[in-house]
Amino acid sequence: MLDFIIILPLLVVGAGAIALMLLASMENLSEGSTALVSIGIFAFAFAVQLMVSVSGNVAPYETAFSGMLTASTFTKVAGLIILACGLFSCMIAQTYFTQNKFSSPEFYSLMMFAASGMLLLTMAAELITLFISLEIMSLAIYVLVGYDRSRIKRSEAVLKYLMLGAFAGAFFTMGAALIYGGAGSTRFALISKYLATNSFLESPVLVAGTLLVIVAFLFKVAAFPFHAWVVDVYDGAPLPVTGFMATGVKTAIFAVFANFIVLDNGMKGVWVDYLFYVAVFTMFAGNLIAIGQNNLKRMLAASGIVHSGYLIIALVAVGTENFTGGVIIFYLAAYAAATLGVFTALAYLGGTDERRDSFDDFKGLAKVRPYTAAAITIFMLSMAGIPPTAGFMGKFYIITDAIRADQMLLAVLGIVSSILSMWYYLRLVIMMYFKEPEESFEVSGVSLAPVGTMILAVSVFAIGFYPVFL
Amino acid sequence: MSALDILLVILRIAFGAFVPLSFVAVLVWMERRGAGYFQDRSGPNRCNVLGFRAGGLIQNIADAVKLIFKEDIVPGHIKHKLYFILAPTLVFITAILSFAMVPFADTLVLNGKEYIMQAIPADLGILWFLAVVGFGVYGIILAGWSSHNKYGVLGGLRAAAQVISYEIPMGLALVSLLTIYSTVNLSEMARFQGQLLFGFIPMWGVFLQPLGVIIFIVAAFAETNRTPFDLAEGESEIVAGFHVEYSSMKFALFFMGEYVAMFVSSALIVTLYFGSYQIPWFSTETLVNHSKPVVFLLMLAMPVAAYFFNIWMKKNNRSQYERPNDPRVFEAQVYAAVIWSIVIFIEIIFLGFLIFSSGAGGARILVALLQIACFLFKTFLMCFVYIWVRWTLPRFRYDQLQRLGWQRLLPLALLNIFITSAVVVSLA
Amino acid sequence: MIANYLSLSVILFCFGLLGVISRRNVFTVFMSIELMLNAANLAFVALSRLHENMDGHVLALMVMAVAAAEAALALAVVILLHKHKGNLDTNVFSLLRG
Amino acid sequence: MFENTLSIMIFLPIVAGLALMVLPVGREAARAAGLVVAVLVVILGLKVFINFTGAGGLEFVEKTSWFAYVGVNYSLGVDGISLLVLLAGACLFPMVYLLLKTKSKGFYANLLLTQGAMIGAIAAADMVLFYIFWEVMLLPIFFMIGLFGGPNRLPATLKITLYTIAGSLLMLAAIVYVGVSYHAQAGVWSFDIAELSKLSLTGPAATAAFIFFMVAFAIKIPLFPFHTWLPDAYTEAPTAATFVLSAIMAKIGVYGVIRFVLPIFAEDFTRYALILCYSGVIGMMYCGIAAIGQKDFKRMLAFSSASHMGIIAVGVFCMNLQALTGTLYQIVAHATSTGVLFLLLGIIEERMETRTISDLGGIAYKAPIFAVFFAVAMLASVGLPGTSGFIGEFLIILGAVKFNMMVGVLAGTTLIIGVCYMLWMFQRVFFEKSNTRTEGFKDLSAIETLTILPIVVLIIVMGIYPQPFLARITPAAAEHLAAVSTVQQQLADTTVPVMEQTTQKN
Amino acid sequence: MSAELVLSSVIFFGLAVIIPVIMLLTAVFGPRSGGVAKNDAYESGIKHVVGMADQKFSVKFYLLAILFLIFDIEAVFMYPWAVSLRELGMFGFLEMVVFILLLLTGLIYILKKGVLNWR
Repeated sequence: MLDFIIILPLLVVGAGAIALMLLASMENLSEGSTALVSIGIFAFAFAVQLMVSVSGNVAPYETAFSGMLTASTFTKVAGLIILACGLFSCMIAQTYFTQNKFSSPEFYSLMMFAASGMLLLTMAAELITLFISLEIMSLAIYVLVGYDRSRIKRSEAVLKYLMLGAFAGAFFTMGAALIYGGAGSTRFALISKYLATNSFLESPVLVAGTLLVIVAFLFKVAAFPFHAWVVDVYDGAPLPVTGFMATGVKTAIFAVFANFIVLDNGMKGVWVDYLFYVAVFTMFAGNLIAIGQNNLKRMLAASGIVHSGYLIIALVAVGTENFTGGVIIFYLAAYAAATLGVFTALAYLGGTDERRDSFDDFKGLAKVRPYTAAAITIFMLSMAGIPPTAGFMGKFYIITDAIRADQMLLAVLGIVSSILSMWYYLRLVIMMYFKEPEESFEVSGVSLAPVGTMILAVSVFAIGFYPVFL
Repeated sequence: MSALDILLVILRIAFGAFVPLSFVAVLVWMERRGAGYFQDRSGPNRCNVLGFRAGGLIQNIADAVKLIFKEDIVPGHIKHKLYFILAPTLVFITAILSFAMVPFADTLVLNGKEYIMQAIPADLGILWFLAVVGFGVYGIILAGWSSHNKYGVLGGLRAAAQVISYEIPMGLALVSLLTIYSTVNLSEMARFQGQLLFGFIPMWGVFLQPLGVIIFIVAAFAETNRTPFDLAEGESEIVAGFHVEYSSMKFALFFMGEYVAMFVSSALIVTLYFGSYQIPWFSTETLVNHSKPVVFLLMLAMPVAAYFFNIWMKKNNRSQYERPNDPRVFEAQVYAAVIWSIVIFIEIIFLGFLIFSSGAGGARILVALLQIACFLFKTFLMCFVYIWVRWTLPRFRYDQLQRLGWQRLLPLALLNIFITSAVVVSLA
Repeated sequence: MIANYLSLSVILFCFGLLGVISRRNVFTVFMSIELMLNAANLAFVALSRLHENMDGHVLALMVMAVAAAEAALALAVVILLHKHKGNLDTNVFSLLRG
Repeated sequence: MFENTLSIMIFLPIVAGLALMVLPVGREAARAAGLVVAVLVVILGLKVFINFTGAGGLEFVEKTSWFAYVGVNYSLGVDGISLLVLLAGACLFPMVYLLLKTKSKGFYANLLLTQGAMIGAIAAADMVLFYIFWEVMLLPIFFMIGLFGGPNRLPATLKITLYTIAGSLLMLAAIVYVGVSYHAQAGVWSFDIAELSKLSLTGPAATAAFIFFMVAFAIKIPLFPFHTWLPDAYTEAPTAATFVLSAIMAKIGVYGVIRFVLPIFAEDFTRYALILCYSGVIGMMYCGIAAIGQKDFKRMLAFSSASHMGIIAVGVFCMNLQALTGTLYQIVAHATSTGVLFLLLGIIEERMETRTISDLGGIAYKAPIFAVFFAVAMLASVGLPGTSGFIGEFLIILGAVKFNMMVGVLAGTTLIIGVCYMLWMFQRVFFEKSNTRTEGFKDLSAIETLTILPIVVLIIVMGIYPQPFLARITPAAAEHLAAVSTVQQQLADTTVPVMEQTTQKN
Repeated sequence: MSAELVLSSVIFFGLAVIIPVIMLLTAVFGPRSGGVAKNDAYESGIKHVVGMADQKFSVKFYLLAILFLIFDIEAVFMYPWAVSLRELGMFGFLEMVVFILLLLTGLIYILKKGVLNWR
């Protein structure tokens, strides 16, 4: 029964998704109330997740469901982040659909399905579970990306995402097969046990398998050689989905990535050297792409690549003994808050059919809507890592970890990339503050997103000041 | 491998491959006779060889000859000739192959070695059937598509949609069956059905799965594209469906493929639900141990049966109107002579068996033959059901067809699984 | 014996990989991905036999399910795109350029 | 009340600034609020100054655990080194509110934020906390220049922002490195400055960290060759921002060097001190010479300020008691004198809407008080005896000579350049014939006079009677240098043979 | 794999393939007579073909294909479960109840959405 308590939030979200889906089919649920219901479900699941007591900082071997799932503070907080992301994404969606008319209750249902996949993913301690949750999440997200069928841009985005996602899925499957072949089990605990007695490098099957699995993960988080899709897909996806993808998916994948990479010291030792380069190239590639962008969503996507780079630094630096993942989770929380913040703001500023989407469209926002501009500035600063925001603390922890793991160079390169990223974050601030307004940024309809924006703006500081996760 | 092994392999394969083929003739004949019977028509009554019509069987030969000597047209507008030719071949091959795992007698033990009486002695069982039948859809779609004809495409699509729609209830009906049998191996299923329920009812699938058998049979009808589910060819709407552009032997392959499929699915229904080759209340061991009384009884029963058959034939095999020197009466007399000589021949063999039989080998072969006969008889009856239904029920409309599949059979099948598994778990 | 299975699996996987990379038609790409998944399935089942436990079988089943779901989605997307473009060459889809 | 003085000094302006941003307040009300807060901070600052015992070590300590994971504390404190800097940061701000009146609400809000962050940076006793305030300090400046600056403000804003953020992010790496090194040595996490100061780091990584620190501070000071942002930023920034930048922000850079680099990287510091000295001297010369040619008044003052920052930097790099004491002293002296100069310039700009030197003239006749104040500040800036600037610069040059004759001589000489252009400028602006523009220039009002007067008095008092100030800073400076001198000693022992070898080779 | 199995498989497959191929040989030996009408698509005697064969057809077929794919795979999940139900016992039963309920939910959704309403 204890096992079920661990997945209680998952059950809440999943049941909510199914219930919503059924209600949607009955056609007696209005658009607005669906959003509220889904927000409520996410909030409830969040509360449940908060109350679920998980014992301390747990090594990834403490397992539930006879080794299928793992539960630790790390997974718990990752779950919290995901649920919060879902909540705010629903807020975004609610506002977004006052200006874009293609929604239906299933949208929220799919959102919850994706969230349940993500929750499961954070806890996955076994290749089968991992694969299934990965696909639950991905499939729901694919549909969400292409939800607006009337616009070809969306369809192309979903095609691209689906193609590459399935490709990554194939990599993962093959990797899982090879790991299974090498270690004789799909359970992390048993694989780890196997590796404790057998040398990792002596088993070519295992090496190849872990390589493929890692490649799949890198695909999903848009790390260096596999980063090209992310800009297009984020651009093509509807705003709430982009927000959810950028934050929730990243959180989930990094959670499981961390759980996976700490399986064994020898294995980590082999891959860390390569992850080093991946991290560096990811950061710089992301920066180069971001600097060239004129479209805000594309810029955010590219900056997402950069943040993946930082998170990989954190991965490089995690210790297999006494793994807590605090640094990763903190950075993810900070990143999620800031990114979702920008997206909530965009939800009501974007206008019909996401009309305003480039830097130039936000000229003089500060004069017309000072609070929103201030909030966006806060988010930008957080992403850039300027104190006293959460983004800074996240970066600080990552650098601390990296240096502690004798990766001084990586830390410095991370900082250099941070300096580069300043360029495009400040560009928006400059547009908003230092240019004259050309339009009045009128927003129609009652919407939740401004509230969400403000909450997130506050939470950017709150996360920074009260690092309860660590 | 000993010579016996090779011999048995060849025999089994011959059975597996040619019984379905020869059943095509039987079925076509039966279809015609059935149509005549059910709809009060004459049936095939003209074709004859030297006045012998063999109850209409000669019509089949005429058909075959006609098809073989017809012009084989590949219309000019067809772009992919390979696919066009491949399609009927595929339909036929899958139909034949799907019979490979169906057992037609209990495991034959000769010289201490077990011979599984299937064409291919593997234990894939029902999975093989599902896989191969699923593959058959490709043939139909390919035919429709490569015909490059609106009717063809539509027919192919309909056929595909129908087949895949009914594959689900079929599969789910099987699931509940599998919970009972705990195996996918058809031989084991057949053996299971040799038991007795409460000591007096044969433990056939039909008694254990009354709901499942209905679902399965309905689905099997749809799978074989038989009326009332023959929308793929629905000649009133889409002329002939997927095979509208086919002629000659290519058409014949579709035709034969359909009948082979019908035979195989009948065989499968029998295997799954009607006790397979099991002769009710007589298990294989019982028969083997008491082979001599059994043979004796058979020897008694055969002339009796031949006698009554002859009376029936004499009554029916004559012209409908008064005719001097009715050639049909002469025909019937010849048939009676043939039947009696066959009976005598078999009686002699049985006598020989009674006198010279020493080991269990002969008894086992005899039992196997009996079981094969039983199996074929059951299958024959099942095929008759097919024909019965065909000439009784009108064709469904397409929406009715889909509604039946998805809204009735599928939930029913799920319910069936639920009930069955609940019972199985509570009994275990 | 297991080496043969594995080699076949890896070869199939590589074929799939090549297909994804080199082919233009969307369907071919998705079929190549399916091929990759099936290569993995082969490896799973073979290795399951090797290790004498069922994990591999289970994963293979799951992979099938997921492949089906993905194929379903892919079909939907392809129809959608075909509606928009009337063509299935990946080069045609160029509204978004990274 | 006492235990929280520093916190109040930090957060009173910050909270007030944020409140101003959010609340719908008028311009004048905002200015008044800003003034009240600034005065309150001055009072608190004076209290700190008076109650400071000078017993060595931190006083007014506040400490609360913050990020336990890496041992970051919210800890504040003042010691001899930071005291005067703090005083400058606390006391100079009311002038801005009193003298510059034409700004909007947001401007005052930003100014308040800047002040809070600056005091925070000075008072921080924890390295990470210092860094946070150090970064936060920049943001209001960014907005001040970007929103209220001159016509070419955008490039200037970007330049200063990217420069400083680049520097400070590198410093972050260095800070973390120091913290990690401490962890490695002590086994526990701490970013406490007092604790970290006990470290003495060597090796290539340490050198890298040292360089990062130095780059960050050199950009802030600004030290040659990291000064290129300065002329634009100073010129384009609104006067108040220029004032903040030159009077206080730059000093925090120097303060940072003394505070962090000196003790922790004693070895590297000693090794590169000479180079850094020359960098300071070259900066002095370069900026001094550049100042001569400027037509823009503000630009000229900017270069002048940068030039004098050079000598302050030299004072740090000389690593002896005189120089260090002089530096600390000069921090205040320069802050006051430059602050006054920029503010007076701001008044000229506000009233005559020009900054071109050739457009001005004869102000002294029209506005004698203004001219006198300007003169005093200017003289203090160039280091005339009797003003605060003299004491500081004298001590620094004394120390520099002791450290390296060449540096001393160059530094001394460069000061003379300063005298040249300053006096020349003064002559052109204040004496020559007045023109239509300067015709209507009114002298300072009573309030304005009263505002500047204390500072001018302070300049003179510090010039004549430096004892109370020196008494408070000297012990701290001495204590601070102790670490360096031992290292210096060791280094001297080891380097001599090396030098011998090289000479032999030659 | 026993030799017997291999042998029977090979022969049976061979037969299954050869029989239809032999039958197709009649195409080679059969009569041949060309003709314009024979080369046209058969349209029940309508002269000019109404619409093309490769025109788009109802999306319902695709939907059906997708639904089949999903439901069939779900059915595939049940086979191993069904075979080993006796060993799994109560736990296995409950798991499958959940599974079937989910499947039913999906089915209800599909039906309610009118995916299978053929008109």
